[in-house]
Amino acid sequence: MAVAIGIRVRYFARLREQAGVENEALQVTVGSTLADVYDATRASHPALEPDRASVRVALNQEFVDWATKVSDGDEIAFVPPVSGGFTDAL
Amino acid sequence: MAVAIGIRVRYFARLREQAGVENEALQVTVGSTLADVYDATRASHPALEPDRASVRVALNQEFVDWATKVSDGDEIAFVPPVSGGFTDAL
Amino acid sequence: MRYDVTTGPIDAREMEAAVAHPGAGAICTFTGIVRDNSRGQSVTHLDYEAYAEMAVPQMRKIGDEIKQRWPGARVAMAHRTGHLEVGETSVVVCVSAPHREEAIAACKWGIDTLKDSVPIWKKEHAADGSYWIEGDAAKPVASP
Amino acid sequence: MRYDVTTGPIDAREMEAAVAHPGAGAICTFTGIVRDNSRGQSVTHLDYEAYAEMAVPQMRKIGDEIKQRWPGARVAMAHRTGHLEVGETSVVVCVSAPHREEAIAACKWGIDTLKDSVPIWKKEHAADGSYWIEGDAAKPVASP
Repeated sequence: MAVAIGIRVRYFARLREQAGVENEALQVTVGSTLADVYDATRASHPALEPDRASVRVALNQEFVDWATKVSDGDEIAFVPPVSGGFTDAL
Repeated sequence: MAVAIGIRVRYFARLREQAGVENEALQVTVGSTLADVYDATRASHPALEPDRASVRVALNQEFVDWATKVSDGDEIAFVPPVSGGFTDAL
Repeated sequence: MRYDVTTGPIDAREMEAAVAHPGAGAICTFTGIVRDNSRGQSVTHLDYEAYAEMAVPQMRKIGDEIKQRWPGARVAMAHRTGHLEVGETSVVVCVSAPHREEAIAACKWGIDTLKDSVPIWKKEHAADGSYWIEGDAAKPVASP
Repeated sequence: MRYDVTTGPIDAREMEAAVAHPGAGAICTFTGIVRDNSRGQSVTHLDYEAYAEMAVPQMRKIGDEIKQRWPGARVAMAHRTGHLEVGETSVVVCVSAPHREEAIAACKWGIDTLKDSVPIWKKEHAADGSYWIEGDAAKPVASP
């Protein structure tokens, strides 16, 4: 049986405008990755950027990769590239 | 017949302290080079830096080389290296 | 060390005072200013938006990394958000160090890394419309 | 463009205002400060001496060269002379440019070239005596 966990999703800049909301509470199944969460948000916000490769994701204020699994109470942020691009300098 | 010309010599920083004067008027013979002038000042100021290679010379506020000849009314400055050394950047 | 994301004006002098100390022989201060043109178009104003809860810790990471790479360096960084007019300061990175080479290199690395990794976005309002500036891309704003 | 050799305090803010203009997206300001130590010795104070009639034109040459190398750059330079205490500003080089890479590179080149070619000398008063600093050499002052 898939158990639901609660997360909060935030959108910034161009993605915020596309989503039409700044943040929202979501229920996802245990074992969901950030990629799964993004796909779910695209279903409810069709204007959201279709090319996930051009989106960065932060989990609890740290940039992570899309395969990372979410936990109950996590804060997830979907963000576009910053003005300098985005590097792995840090 | 060697004709005398009048020049003004200025000393800065360590060389000023060694010369014991800030500046002085000198008479030198026509055709004198800056090297000749430095040798003459060393004769009258024995404490002056003996190694001319470690001294820079400016003629009328421009750095020049020691073979340059002086003219009547010239301002000559003998200066030590600056804090960054001295390069030919300019 | 001071790291700020603020809607008010940035005081670079206060930041320089914060990094100054008797062992610092050099301070390098980079100031980013809203320019009147971009992409060949005249710019009227900008809006900056930050993920502030993340931006400040990212700035702190950059500062910590600078102190690792350039021992003795002290760092202050500030970025303004909201509406900015041409001529207003958007970002300041200020580094003190014992010697000038270190202060300049660390300041340059600091502003480059801030631009690349701190979640703050720029919306440019120009003669040809409004755009989000994302790396080399300018993406039109759907509903400005 | 402003080039000063002065016995009074240097106002870096006024210099930044002098180079700012609506096309300048970046200002890089280098500030040199009297450090409390040098050559492993504690420093009490410094004296700077300039050949001012030559130093100001040399600064102007550096500024002109910067404008050649980095089109659109604007430059201000000031060096203080006389007695300076630890913590006081001895030199400021301030460059504005359309973009940050240019402003930082030009500022770095400006301070490096100033230190190498502008006739201003530093006498360091330290725990172990007084020295003229000439490149890598510290030459004891005969009669301090």
